[in-house]
This record gives sequence, structure tokens and C-alpha cells, in this order.
Amino acid sequence: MKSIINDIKTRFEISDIVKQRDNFNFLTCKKEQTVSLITHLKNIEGFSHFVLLTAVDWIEEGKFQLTYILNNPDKKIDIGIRTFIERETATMDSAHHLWEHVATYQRELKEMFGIDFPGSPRVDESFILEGWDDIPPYRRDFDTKKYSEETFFPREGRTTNDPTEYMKKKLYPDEEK
Amino acid sequence: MSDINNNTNNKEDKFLAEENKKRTVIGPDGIEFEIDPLKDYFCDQKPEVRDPKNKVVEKFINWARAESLWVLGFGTGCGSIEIPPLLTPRFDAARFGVQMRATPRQSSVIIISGYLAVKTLKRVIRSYEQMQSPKYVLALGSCTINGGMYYDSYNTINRLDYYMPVDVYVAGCMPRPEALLAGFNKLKERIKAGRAEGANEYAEKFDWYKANQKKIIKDWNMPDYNW
Amino acid sequence: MDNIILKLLFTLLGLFIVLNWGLLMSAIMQKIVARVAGRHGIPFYQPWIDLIKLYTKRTAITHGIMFYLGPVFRLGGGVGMFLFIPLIYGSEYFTNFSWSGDLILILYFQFFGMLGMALGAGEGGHPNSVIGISRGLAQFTTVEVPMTLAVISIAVQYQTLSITEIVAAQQGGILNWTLFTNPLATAAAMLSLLGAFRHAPFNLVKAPNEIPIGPPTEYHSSFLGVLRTNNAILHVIEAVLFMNLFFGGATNWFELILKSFLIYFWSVFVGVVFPRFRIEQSVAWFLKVPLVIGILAIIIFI
Amino acid sequence: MKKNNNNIFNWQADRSKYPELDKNGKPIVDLASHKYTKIWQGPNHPGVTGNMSLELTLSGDEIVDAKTHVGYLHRGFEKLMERRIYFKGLATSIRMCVPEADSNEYVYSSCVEDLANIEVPEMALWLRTLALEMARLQVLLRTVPGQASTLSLGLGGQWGMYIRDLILDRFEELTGGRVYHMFIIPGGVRGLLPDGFKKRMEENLKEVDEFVEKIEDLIYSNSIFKKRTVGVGVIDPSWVSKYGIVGPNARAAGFKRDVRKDYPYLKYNELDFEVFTATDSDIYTRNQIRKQDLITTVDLIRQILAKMPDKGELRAKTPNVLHWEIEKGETYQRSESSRGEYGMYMVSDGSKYPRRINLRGPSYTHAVSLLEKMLINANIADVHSIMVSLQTCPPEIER
Repeated sequence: MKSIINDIKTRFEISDIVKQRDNFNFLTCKKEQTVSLITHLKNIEGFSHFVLLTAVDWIEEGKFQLTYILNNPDKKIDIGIRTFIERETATMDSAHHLWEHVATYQRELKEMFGIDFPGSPRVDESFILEGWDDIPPYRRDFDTKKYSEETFFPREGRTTNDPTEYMKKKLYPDEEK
Repeated sequence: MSDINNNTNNKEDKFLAEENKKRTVIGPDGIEFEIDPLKDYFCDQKPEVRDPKNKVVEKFINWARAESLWVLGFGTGCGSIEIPPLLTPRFDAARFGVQMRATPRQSSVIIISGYLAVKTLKRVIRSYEQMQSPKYVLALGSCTINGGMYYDSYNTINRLDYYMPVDVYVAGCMPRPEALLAGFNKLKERIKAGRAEGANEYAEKFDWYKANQKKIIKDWNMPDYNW
Repeated sequence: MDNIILKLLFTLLGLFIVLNWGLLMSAIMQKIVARVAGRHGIPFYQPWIDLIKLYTKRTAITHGIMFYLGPVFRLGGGVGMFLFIPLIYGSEYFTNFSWSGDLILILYFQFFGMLGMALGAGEGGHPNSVIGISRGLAQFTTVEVPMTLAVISIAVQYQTLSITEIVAAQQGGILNWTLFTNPLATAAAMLSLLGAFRHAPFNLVKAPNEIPIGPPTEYHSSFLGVLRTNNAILHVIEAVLFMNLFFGGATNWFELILKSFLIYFWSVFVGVVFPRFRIEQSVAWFLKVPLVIGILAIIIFI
Repeated sequence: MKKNNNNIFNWQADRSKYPELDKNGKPIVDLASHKYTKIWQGPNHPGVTGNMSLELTLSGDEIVDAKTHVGYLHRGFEKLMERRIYFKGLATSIRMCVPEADSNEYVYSSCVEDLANIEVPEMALWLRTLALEMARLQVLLRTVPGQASTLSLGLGGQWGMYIRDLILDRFEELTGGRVYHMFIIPGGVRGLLPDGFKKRMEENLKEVDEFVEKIEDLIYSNSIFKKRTVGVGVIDPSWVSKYGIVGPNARAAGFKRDVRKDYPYLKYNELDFEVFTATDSDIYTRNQIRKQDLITTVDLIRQILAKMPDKGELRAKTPNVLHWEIEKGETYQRSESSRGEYGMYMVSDGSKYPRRINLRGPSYTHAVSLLEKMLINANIADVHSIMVSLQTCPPEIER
């Protein structure tokens, strides 16, 4: 694992290496180099199993984090590649040519986060939602509760308590925090 | 899909996709004709209220209807995991005249087994409308009553009775097969008492139901067929 | 004049008995299948309730004129077969309208219902029905081939095309049955019977997991009621046909019920432990073993 | 496709010219020509596993183009989890994949434990292993004979379902729930084994043993079953990495992939079991591999019950779950579900709520890109068998 990290350190601009477990490292890569880093890992280092691609919305910093997790089934090691893209112009290079199922992940991200992957097959087709006309729902600024209340006729009489607040009020009325 | 709701001025057309609007096409033999997809592809006939004619005969017929419940095999949510046990040796619903049918045309009961995503709701409504009256709806799980666990989800409905008339609710997450059997028994009681007139209710309040459905289903496209 | 009206009345009585026996038989078969699986199964009166319910549905929609006529043709095929088949040998009234060439007529009527269904299902417009009906016609054609060979074989054997005469020739002891005098023809016919009753492995016409549920996909309410009525009649009638041709006929109603039950049970018995063929496998199967047996059965008697 | 036109009974039409292919190898399908039929299977179709639909373009009985459509079960879990505190999220997260809820519980709990650096006590690890294996057993009792049910041999399925109910009884005894158990919680498990559990479990396992012998006769030596499944729905070994195939489907193609062996979690490194592989990679082989899994699982449950300590600590000490804040970090945890690698990716941002949760179910690739590829040139009669042999489960695709 260490030798692989050291090797790719010399070839690509990577930073923030976090050792999650013995056989699992996270690292951050620049947006431009990510696809070539994945290609390198797949072809040279034997990371032949693509586990997942997903996005995290860091709305405070105005960035999307894309996480690619790759797995080497022979050496039994995993690597997680983080890359940050601008939230405004959310586009990323497509990696659909490396594995067939990457296109599905990218289709989902386009729909749920609004991250565009130009060139990815069927990326503009709707995957999960149908006739959705609001902002992409997985973005942090989309309020699902408000949307649900406005759209789906909530049944009167249903109350929801935040357990923390509720227990505090009920059990420890005197306690400060 | 963003192009669906461009035409917001005309309220009627708000939810119409491009391919659902009236248009003229030229046939293979060169003759021009107008098609209205909503009329040609969809059933534009409103359901009618059909009241029972003879009270005594109706009572007997209702007994037959109650003892022969044909269930549409449409697993809409997680509740459908308890349908196979219901039909197998342990619970064996066939004893009570409950049988599964594969096509909505022949079924008289639709089980809404749990949460309904908007995309499924559209199919469920279509299936429900294809069923022949009298038809009954059995709603399973808390999600159909008030949203249950998914009360704050942007994609699942909260109350089923706004979109179709529900005869029996079976509460729980998830309801056990015994609860389902009890639900079937309750449904039978209702049918025998002549109170399960969901199809007539749907016909009476058709406009209200349709308005509710259209409020959340924004894409009324149906799949393209060439038959 | 009196005689013909009386005969007609008895024929209708026979039809009524056959219909009810068919419904009861289908319920018993379903119960047997359920018991093998470890279930109780439906109550024995379920088919009647289903029929009542179907005939009293409040609404029915139609897809066109052939959609109406499909079930009617199908029922016509079933009742037509019934009219020309002698039920009870030696009974004056329950021989129906059997005449000297009825065997050929019945073979024709077997196909008649299928064609009616094809027209109706085509008008219904659902692709599953169209796929189902094309499978059904393809399979039925090949089912008919060994069946026809077997019929020709026993026609040559008994030198007649009248079912009554064939039954008459088998009277006087169990060893006179075609089963023992012409075992090859019986084997060919019993194999083709599996296809005619369309239980597994030949249940690919309705194949619920593949093309739910084939030709009757769009049929509902009283249309389906007519189809189910016809099915009940047809199952008994086909069993009675085989009983008459190969198992010595019946001299009383009890014998008819017992023999038709056992003949129908044969197809259920095979069906419960076999999965389904694909259409090309089914066609190939019928063109192999049953066909060869059927040809052998003819060669022996020529 | 094999062409054996010499033998009239194995004759197959020469379909190499239909449909015509364009430059990219995609079929040119002109529906207006009436040469092709487009049919939709699902969501209301008994031959589709769960609530999803297939858009099939047929040329005769053969499929020339297939698309899967999902989203009928989308509940927006990954969004909802952002609004649930860590402990509350457990109840929501287990509903992501219905047939095997315990895998959800495990991956969620282990993600939380990994982020919060919690050490789970020994006894809890054993009980977790037991729950996971029982969950696998009940799924396999459904799917192994279920393969024959797709071909209308429902008898094995009916018997299997009965025994599955017995296993669910044991689950009820252990956890109180039939389908959703919420037994594995962040930090440990909820309870000990009830009295007499081992004895009753052993009785049930004996029934499973008998059942396996029965279906051996009923299904695996059935000539028509072989005819319908051998050589049908073949996964090429080169597709395994290309399409991200995991679990029994990869094992049937000759790849020894099992998370329990490769990345031992819980107590699997103390248990003695083998990972079976095969090379034929058709429906029959995949089903055989699953049957082998079933036997392994029965053996594993026996081993667990024998090796397990009687008493011990059930839960690690966790902070007050209502104020549980987990420091910033991210992790990915996997487990072997009955369908293959089942993983969860969790990001925390230091608050009470998880920042993001993403579930990687095996069906995500099996039912979308792989199924679309496998259905091309398949016969319409085999669609359901192929889907069941991949063991696709729609709720984990769209979540």
C-alpha cells in the first residue's frame, strides 16, 4: 500500500492522505488529474474493481467533493480518491470508458446533484426521478421536509419531535445543555 | 425533463409534455390527420357511478365478491416482501379465496404495499383505473397512512386517500402476514355489508382525485408503444 | 319430434353436469397441487364463486367486435365438441349427437376454439396476448400431429370414424381397451394430451412469469367468465374423448367421472414436478418422441 | 450463439442480419417498420424481481435492445439520513434493502463505529455474525428454489418459503422483528440469545438439510430445468471487472470473491469455511453456487452457536446517543450480503447529523448495466430467470 502511494505521489499532485485502515487510504487529487490517476491505478496498479462514485455537498465552501473508491481484488487493498469541483459550474470529466457501470453513477449524480459529465452515455436521461422540476434533491440547499409538506398533503395530527429537544424538555427541564 | 413545464400560462397545458400536445402528422400514405395523444392514447372517459340495482340480489353478489378476492400482483413497496409468505404453506391465503392475478383487468383488489414513490403512483393509478369495478384498495403499512418513516421525503406520498379511495388500512411497519389476513377479513366484512364502494367514490369525486394526482405527477407521459 | 326435444333436454342436462364436474375437478386439482406444496389450497366451491363474481362485475370494456367474439368462438368450440361426443355408452340420451364421422369433427372443433381466441386476443391489442397466442398456435399444431396419428391408427384398427363404434369395440373386459390392444397409439395420444391440457412443462401459453398471462390478458368480467366456463367444459370433454378412444368409454356417470378425473390427473401429476419448456423446445419435443410413437402406431396396423 | 443447422431439432434461425447494427454496434431499431415490437415488463409484472421495469425491443422472440428503468422505489434515503441523528438513522437506514435488512444494520453500525472509534465487545461480534448468517440463510431459502419457480416449478419455492418462515421465527425470538430487526446497533447488539434458542435453531437447521436434499432431487436433477438453465444467461469472465460484478455472480464466473474471506470482518476469520467457485457462469451454475452458499451458511451457523460464549458485554460505551457528535471524517465499510459486496460510504462533518451516506448495493451494477448487456440476444422467455439468477433487488439501486 505504502509503495503504491509513494509511487503515485511522484506522478500526480495528491495531498491529504488519510490512512483509514491498514488496507484503505483516502487521498485528494486535483480535478484535472483525477481521471488519469484512476486510469493509472486501474491499468498499472491493478485496481480493477470500481466500487463507487459519489458526491458530497460542502455548501459552506461552495464545493462538491467527488469520491471514487477503487479496489484491488488481488492485493485486497482499497483506495478512495477525493476530488473537489466548484459548486457553481459543476462539471467533471467522465470516466465511463474505464468501467461500464461508471456511466450509471454519473447518470445518478447528474440527476441528484446536478453535476454534469459531458460525454457520458445517457447522462441526460432521467434515472430515478420523473418529471422533477425543482433543484436537484441531494443538494444541501434543497429542503426535503418543506417540499414534502407543500406537496404531499401531510396528515394533520402528526407531530415530529427532535428527540434531543423533547427529552430535554420532558426529562431534564432544568439542565442547560 | 425541465422542458415539461415551460408553458405555465395555460393552466391546462402546464403538465403536458411536448409529445402529449395536439399535433398534425402525415401518415405513410400522405394523408394529413390530427392526433391528440391524450385522447388517442389515454382513456378519456370519466368513470361512471354504478349503483346496485336490486338490494337482495346485490347482497348475494357481494357475498360472492367478498369470497373471491383477486389481488393484483403489484408490489409497490417493501410490504411486498410479506406477500410470498402469505401465499405459501405457513399462512396460505388461498384458503380465504385470496388469489393473485397478473393483470389489472382481472383483479378486484390492489394492495398498496407500503410507501409510494411518485413514479410508482402514476403506474398504480393507471393500474387502478384499468381494474373493473367494483374494486377495492388495501393499503399496507404506516407509509400509506401518514407517510410513516418517510413523512419528510420529497418523493413519497404521505396520504394515499388523496389519490384513490382506500377501503382498509393495515397499519404497521411492516405488517405481519397475519395482519394482512386480518385486513382481508375486514375487507370482506365491508364488502358483505355493502360499504366497499370505492369505485363509485372514485367516480363521484373524480375531478378532486385527478387534481390531487396531477398536483404531484408532473410528467403524464406514458411509455411509447407501437401496437 | 318428441324424441329430439327430449334428447336436446338431456344434452343440456349433460352439459350442466359436465360444467359442474369440470369446475369441481379444477378445484380438486388445485387442492392436490396445494397439498403437495404443503398448503390447504382453495375451498372446493371456489370456482363457482369466482364465476358468479366474474359474471356480476359492474363494468366491462371492450376493444372491438372481435374482442366480443373471441370468448364466444371459444365457447362455441367447447360446446361444439361436447355436442358430438358420446358421454355414456349404451345410454339412449347421453350419447348427444354422435354420428358416424364425429371423430374428425371433434378434431376440427379442438382447433376452432383456439382460432377464436387468437382473433379475440389479437383485437385486445396487448403484446403479451399476441406472443401468447402465437406460442399457443405453434404448440397446438404440433400437439395435434401425434394426436392425429394416434386417431388415424385406431381408426385403421377399428375400421371406423365413429366414437360410439370405437367404444363399442372396447366393451367386454379391460383387456379390450385400446390401451391394451393398441398401446403405441395410446402412448402417443397421452403424451399429446399433456400439451392439450397445457400444464407444465407445456404451460407456456399463459406463462405467468414471462408473458402474464398470455391470450386472456385483456379479458375480464363476463368475458373471462365465459372463458372459464368453457375451460371447465373443455377439460372434461377432452378427458372424455380420451376415455372413449383409449380407456373403454363409460357406461355410467360414475365411471365417466372416475376416468375423466384420472386422465386429467395424469397431466397435473406430470405438471407439478416439471418446469416449463421454451416454445421451440416444446415444439421440438412433440416432433420427436410422440411423433415417432404415432408413426409406429400406424405402421403396425397397416 | 451456436448454429447447428444440421440437426433439425436444434435448428436456429440465422439472425445475424437482424437487427442491422450501426457503426457503434448499436442496433438500428425502426419501430415504424413493424419488424420490431417494444414491450415493457414491469413494474406491474410477476416476472420482474421487485418494482422495476424493463423496456425490451423484440425481434421475434429475441431481444435486440434492453433498458432498465428504476426509480419506482426511490425514497430519498441519502437525503433523509442527513436529517436524522446517528442513532435515529439506524431505523431508517435498514429499510434501504428489504430482503436482507441485517446487512444494512451492520454496514451502518460499523461505519458509525469506525468514524467514532468504538471498539465492539466480543459477545456482540458473535451475535452480529449470527444475525448476518441467519439473514443470509433466509434470503437463500427464498432465492435458491426461487430459480425453479421462475420456470413455473413452484414446489421447491413453496417448501423453501415454509422453512424460511421458521428461520424468521427464530429472528422474532432473537430480535422481536420478522423482517426489520434493528438488532445490530451502533456500539453493539440489542440482546442475548433467548433460552433454548440453540436447540430450536438446530431443529430448524436439520429441516434445512433435508430441504437441500429434496431440492437436489426435485430441481438439480430435473432434465427440463437443466435444459432451460444450462448455457443460458452466460456472464463472460471478462465482464466481471468491466461491469463490477461481485458475490455469487462473480464466483460462478471463476473469481474467488467473498468479502468474508478477503476482508474478514466480525468473527469470520475464526470460522472455518470455504469459498466455492465455478467456471460455467450460466444460470444453473450461479444457482449451484447459491445452493453451496446455503450449505456453507448452515454450517457457519452451527459453528457460531458452538463457539459462541454464553455471556458477555453486549454494548460498548457510547456517548449519549441524543447528543452524539462524531468528528469529521469519512469511511467505507463493506460486508458480504447474499448478493455480494454490500458497502456503505459515510461522511461526517462534526455535527450530530451525518453529512452524507451512500450505499453501494450489488444490484446497482447487476440490474442496470449488466442486465442491459445480458438481455441482448436473450429469449424473452428467459428474462425472468436471468433476473432472478442475478438476484437483483431494486430498492438498493435507487434507495
